[in-house]
Amino acid sequence: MTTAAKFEIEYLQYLKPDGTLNGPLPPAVPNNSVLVELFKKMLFLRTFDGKAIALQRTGKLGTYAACLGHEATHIGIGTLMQPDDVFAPSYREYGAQFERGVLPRNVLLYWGGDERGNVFEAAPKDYPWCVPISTQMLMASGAALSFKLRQQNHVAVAVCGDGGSSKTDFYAAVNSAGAYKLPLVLCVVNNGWAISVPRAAQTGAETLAQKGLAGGLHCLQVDGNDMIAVLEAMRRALDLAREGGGGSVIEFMTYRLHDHTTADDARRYRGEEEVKAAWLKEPFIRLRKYLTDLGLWDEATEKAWVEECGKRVDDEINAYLNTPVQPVEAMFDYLYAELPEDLQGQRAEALAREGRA
Amino acid sequence: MTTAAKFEIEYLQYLKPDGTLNGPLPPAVPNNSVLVELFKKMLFLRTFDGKAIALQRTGKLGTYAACLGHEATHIGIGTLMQPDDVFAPSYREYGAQFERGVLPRNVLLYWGGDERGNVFEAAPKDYPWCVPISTQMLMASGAALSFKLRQQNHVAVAVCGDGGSSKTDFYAAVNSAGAYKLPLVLCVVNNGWAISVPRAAQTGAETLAQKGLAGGLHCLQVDGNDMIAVLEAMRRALDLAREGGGGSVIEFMTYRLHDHTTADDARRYRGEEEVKAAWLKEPFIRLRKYLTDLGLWDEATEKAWVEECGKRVDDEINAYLNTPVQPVEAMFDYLYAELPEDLQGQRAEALAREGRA
Amino acid sequence: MSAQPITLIEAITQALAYELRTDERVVVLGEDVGVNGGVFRATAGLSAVFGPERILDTPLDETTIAGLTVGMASQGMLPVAEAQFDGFVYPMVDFIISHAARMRYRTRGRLTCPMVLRVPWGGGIRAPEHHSEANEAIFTNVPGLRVVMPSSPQRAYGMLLAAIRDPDPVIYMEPKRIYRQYKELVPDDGEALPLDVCYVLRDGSDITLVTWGAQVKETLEAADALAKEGISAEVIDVATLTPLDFPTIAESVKKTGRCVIVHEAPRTAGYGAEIAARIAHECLFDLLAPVERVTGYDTHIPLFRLEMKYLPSVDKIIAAAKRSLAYS
Amino acid sequence: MSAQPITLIEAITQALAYELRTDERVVVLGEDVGVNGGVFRATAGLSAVFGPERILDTPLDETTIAGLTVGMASQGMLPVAEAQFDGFVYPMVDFIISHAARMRYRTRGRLTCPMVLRVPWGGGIRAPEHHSEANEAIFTNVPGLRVVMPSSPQRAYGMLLAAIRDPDPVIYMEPKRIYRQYKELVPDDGEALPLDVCYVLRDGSDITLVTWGAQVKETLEAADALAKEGISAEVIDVATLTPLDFPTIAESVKKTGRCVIVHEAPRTAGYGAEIAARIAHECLFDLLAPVERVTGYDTHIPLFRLEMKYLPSVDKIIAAAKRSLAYS
Ligand SMILES: Cc1ncc(C[n+]2csc(CCOP(=O)(O)OP(=O)(O)O)c2C)c(N)n1
Ligand SMILES: Cc1ncc(C[n+]2csc(CCOP(=O)(O)OP(=O)(O)O)c2C)c(N)n1
Ligand SMILES: [Mg+2]
Ligand SMILES: [Mg+2]
Repeated sequence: MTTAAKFEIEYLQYLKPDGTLNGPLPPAVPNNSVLVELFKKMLFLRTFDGKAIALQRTGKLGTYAACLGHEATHIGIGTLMQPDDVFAPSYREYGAQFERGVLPRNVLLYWGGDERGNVFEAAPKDYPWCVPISTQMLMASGAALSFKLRQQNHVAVAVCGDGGSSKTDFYAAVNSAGAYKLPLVLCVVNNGWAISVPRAAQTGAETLAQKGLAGGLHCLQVDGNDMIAVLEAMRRALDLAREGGGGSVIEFMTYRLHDHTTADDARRYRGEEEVKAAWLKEPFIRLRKYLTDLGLWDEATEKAWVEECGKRVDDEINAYLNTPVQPVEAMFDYLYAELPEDLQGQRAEALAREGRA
Repeated sequence: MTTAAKFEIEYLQYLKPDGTLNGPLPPAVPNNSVLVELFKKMLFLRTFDGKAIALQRTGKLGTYAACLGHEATHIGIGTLMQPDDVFAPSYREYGAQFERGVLPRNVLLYWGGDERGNVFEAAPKDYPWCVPISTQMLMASGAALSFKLRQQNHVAVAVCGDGGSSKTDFYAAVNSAGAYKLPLVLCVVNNGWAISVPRAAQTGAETLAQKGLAGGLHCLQVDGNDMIAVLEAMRRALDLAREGGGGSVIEFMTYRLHDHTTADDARRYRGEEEVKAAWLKEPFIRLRKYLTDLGLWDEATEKAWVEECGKRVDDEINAYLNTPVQPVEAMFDYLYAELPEDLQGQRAEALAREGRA
Repeated sequence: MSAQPITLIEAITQALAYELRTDERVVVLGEDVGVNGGVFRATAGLSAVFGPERILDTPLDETTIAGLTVGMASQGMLPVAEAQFDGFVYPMVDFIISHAARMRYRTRGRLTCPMVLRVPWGGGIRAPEHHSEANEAIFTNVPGLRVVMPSSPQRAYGMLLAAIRDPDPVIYMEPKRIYRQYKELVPDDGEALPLDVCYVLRDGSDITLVTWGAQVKETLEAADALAKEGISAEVIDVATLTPLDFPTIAESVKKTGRCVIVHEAPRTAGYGAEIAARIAHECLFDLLAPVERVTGYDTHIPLFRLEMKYLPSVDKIIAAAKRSLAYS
Repeated sequence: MSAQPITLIEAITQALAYELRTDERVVVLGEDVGVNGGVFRATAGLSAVFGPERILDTPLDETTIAGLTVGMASQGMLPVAEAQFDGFVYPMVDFIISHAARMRYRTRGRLTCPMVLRVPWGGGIRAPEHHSEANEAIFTNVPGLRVVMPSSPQRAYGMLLAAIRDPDPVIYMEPKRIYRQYKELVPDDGEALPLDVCYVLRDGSDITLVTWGAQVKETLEAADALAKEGISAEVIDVATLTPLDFPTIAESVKKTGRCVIVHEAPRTAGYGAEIAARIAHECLFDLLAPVERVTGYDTHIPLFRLEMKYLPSVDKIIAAAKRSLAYS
């Protein structure tokens, strides 16, 4: 047999579900204290997530997409990025966005039905939340292309789900990143489900990472509940991209512990057993155990920190709740740089209807 | 290093450019006499192609897409299919279509600006020529899905080019064929060029065959100028599909010896050297040599047969030229099963303009 | 026979079940339509009855859904595809326009495309971005399609049966805001309704109000309010946008001499323009007042804090009617 | 300064070169736009001058072109993308509608999308299937876009400059049938034309003929023919479909009292409907005759043996004008 091509896809895991290491720490983790900081961020994120869900349940927020279980993956994706890099989220990766300086109140405004949620002051070039699945992957490829053409040393990082990896836009991102050798990191967060459709129904591929082969990208599969593996995967891909080595597809294996969104009821389509099993592998247990064993963490510290997180989140919730609704003309005032003549009558009519002519 | 997955892509070649075999004949070629028949078909196809180009040059045909150089691939793709299988061409694979019973006059009518070119009497379920690149790949996946759902033992075979393998619809076909394990054979005819864009600019992937990995399909790369390899590749993929083994992507390596279409001038974007080199590897030389060495073919036979081909093609050209233009109401009469009330006035108006009210 | 009155979305489920039962060529496909029963529950229970080979969950890609649907339809199946929300039909547009609408035309009738695309349509449900679009104009300029929109449980049932049975592609848009608004008795008798009529929902003599989809509700309410002021408004539910039953509208406008067209999509080049244009051609000399359009503004529908200010409302319709009636 | 008169397509090349020279943020991308200079030669010679980093050949995928374009524009570049033919814009529709048209709106001005999509448009060149579509209606109901169509070399140049400089997305449709129809002096002075005016190409007092794109030619010819019969027709080239400069049209129709709208797309829900609807609203009492529309039929444009029978023609325009003039 003559061979035209050969491939091998690596799987990364450092911190096992039982909280012990597989081997030495990778370059992405110079010391254990960075892990303490990241664990604190994970706790903040989980606090935020829980309070957002509660807010929705009391009618003070629209539909909300929880990130329960994804904390290591989300935070790990965002934390090694440089400020001038560009991040393109789907609708769930608040953990990565917080690393980029997006505020919790932004998240709440967005899901609360207010476009101002997308005004990211600290990340002015990052993409807004993206509802049309995986279109952000291809926009990020366009961003990466502009970095390359302008000879800027930045990287574009984009995230979609396992379901999102079926979307043609995802493949277009893979194809174009390969064709132009772009500084692009395509993160596929495989949480097992796309609403009610399980990973196995999305594709016949053994791994989602291997989809990168279709465009000649670097492919990697990692344990997405292992913060260390997530960091190392991102380090490799970011370095490769920044050094002109082209794009990557990283598949992060995790699990969606919550319903798809607050509008969903996962009991309709998946068994309790699966969810129970997933809870044993989620990212907090292992990292807490690891840090506790090292003497870097304890229950009292956690209790105090979680309390602090609660306060910080409450401040953000209040900031959200106290943001007045936009005036009606906001509909017109961000449509074009300057409102065309042809629309001025409609704007005036809208104002007049409010007695503000 | 832990490995998540491993792949290897096979390359098939049996008949070398010098007309000698690499090894024993594969199962697809039970004996050499089938090759004689196929060589005769290749000659017919090349005769047709040349005359169609000439017809265009004299203004008797619209834009025409030549198949010069693709004969082994095109005929090999079509010849092992069963009548109840379904074929989905792009716009160039007349060789495969002739195997399916499509007439040369159909080709001429289509490029001559007459929809009746798409009326394939002998292949009533085959797809028409498809201009929007690679959409046929996904339609064929839908056809394969209907075979699977109806438990019919048929296979859908679709063809696109190297350029077409960049199209999102191609990836959607790969993805869906894998997800549903469909009886689908996706043939990528890599002729080096997509109009002026070379293969290397389309993708960073080493092979186009490996795109099938993105969906967990079988992948194969073959020498598309080697009729024997083409047949064996198709045999394997058709058998697999028919036995429930799922879909394949086959990359056929060949070369576009002509301009993209008669509307193109390839000298603008590619060098003569490359074309000259390609002429040394084209499919006729090697098969003629092979059959001649075996005593199954000679110059006189070829001369007589080519003459016969010329006559047969001329008959088809005459049939085309003698087909009267459709009446104006043809615009309306195939739009819906029954013309809606709302359009009857327009049809009447069109007739009235011709004095046929 | 459904003994109980049912909602519009239940009528859709009932119609799907009826056709699945009576014609084995029918299959349903889309994201989450299987075990989950669809995000709006339109396919609730169907997977359990008809199995995963009739009710297919698809990979998450609208191009794929459209392409598979056209591929299946052209091979003799009767696929009913679901776009999960209006905002996700755009990747389907190529297959709908380039293939579904042209298959019969291109092959001179050799292959056809008897498919239905179901699209939950429109705003007003406090949904996230891209879940509230009134984008029927994407399809109304495309020959070879039928674009329909039912606005009652009975019409939803009868028109969906008709859409599935129609030998050509039908875009079946569902006003999601009124999915559960009220119930009606909808006998499960398999009786299809025509796909080429506008419905006069209320007779009137002073002014014609023309609308479709979710706005039928506001328009009827406006007519009620006008009636209290002694103004008799005729209300027409267009129901089938293309091909259009214009004679029904013309007849009414010729009678009343006044017309207000109400729709949710942005005004400019919305489908209301076509109706107004036909009136300007067919009924010009019957008009007593300019043809009014009450529509969404020429902006994107805002996120939900502002969306009700974007949508046509009873107030806006009444005001337009009065503007019209002010001409004598 | 181009000393020689140039064609419409040469004016496009000239405008692209001007902007590439003067603004380094401008890049051109599309299939075959590089060394090959585009299948219509719109980008001929640009790659040699500006290099493959400014003139990018893309992989063969329109979704990719649209997505990369939006991605680049949102990061501060000024991409000018080419759809090779009108029939291939459909896979771009999702990015244009869901992202390009909404980027500014969605982010309250934080990110914007200053891109241009060039679309060779329309029929009549004896091309294969899908190469002859008049599909502007796909975009005209979409808020946040500008949809423009030049119909002379000078307007092609000035409007393309304006489109590239415009801070919002512009769909720039090119009537390919008249790419090389005639030449005009087009000074290469970098002077942009406005993107919000309709052009009165010919003054007249008896009837208003409104059109755009390739049909400007037939419409002017029809006006000539009518003039020979003593009928004075005003001809308006709409040029910017959205946002529309309706006052220019209204002024004319108020003067003449009669209007024929001419366009190539199918009639139903074509953009002519919007213009007729506005006339029915703004100019009703000035109208002496029903508003006529001379358009493509509500069918797909046939393959080229029949396509001229599909398209509006001088004859059809004259006939419509006479129908209008028959009302007194
Ligand atoms: C184009 C498009 N189609 C459908 C949807 C509706 N939808 C929202 S989320 C979702 C599932 C996404 O699953 P996955 O990509 O695995 O991401 P996850 O939600 O699991 O993070 C679907 C179908 C959408 N938002 N966009
Ligand atoms: C969607 C779409 N975009 C662009 C085109 C114009 N076009 C026709 S053929 C072609 C190149 C195709 O190249 P390839 O797929 O390699 O096939 P080949 O012509 O070499 O057989 C292009 C860009 C098209 N037909 N459809
Ligand atoms: Mg998921
Ligand atoms: Mg090719």
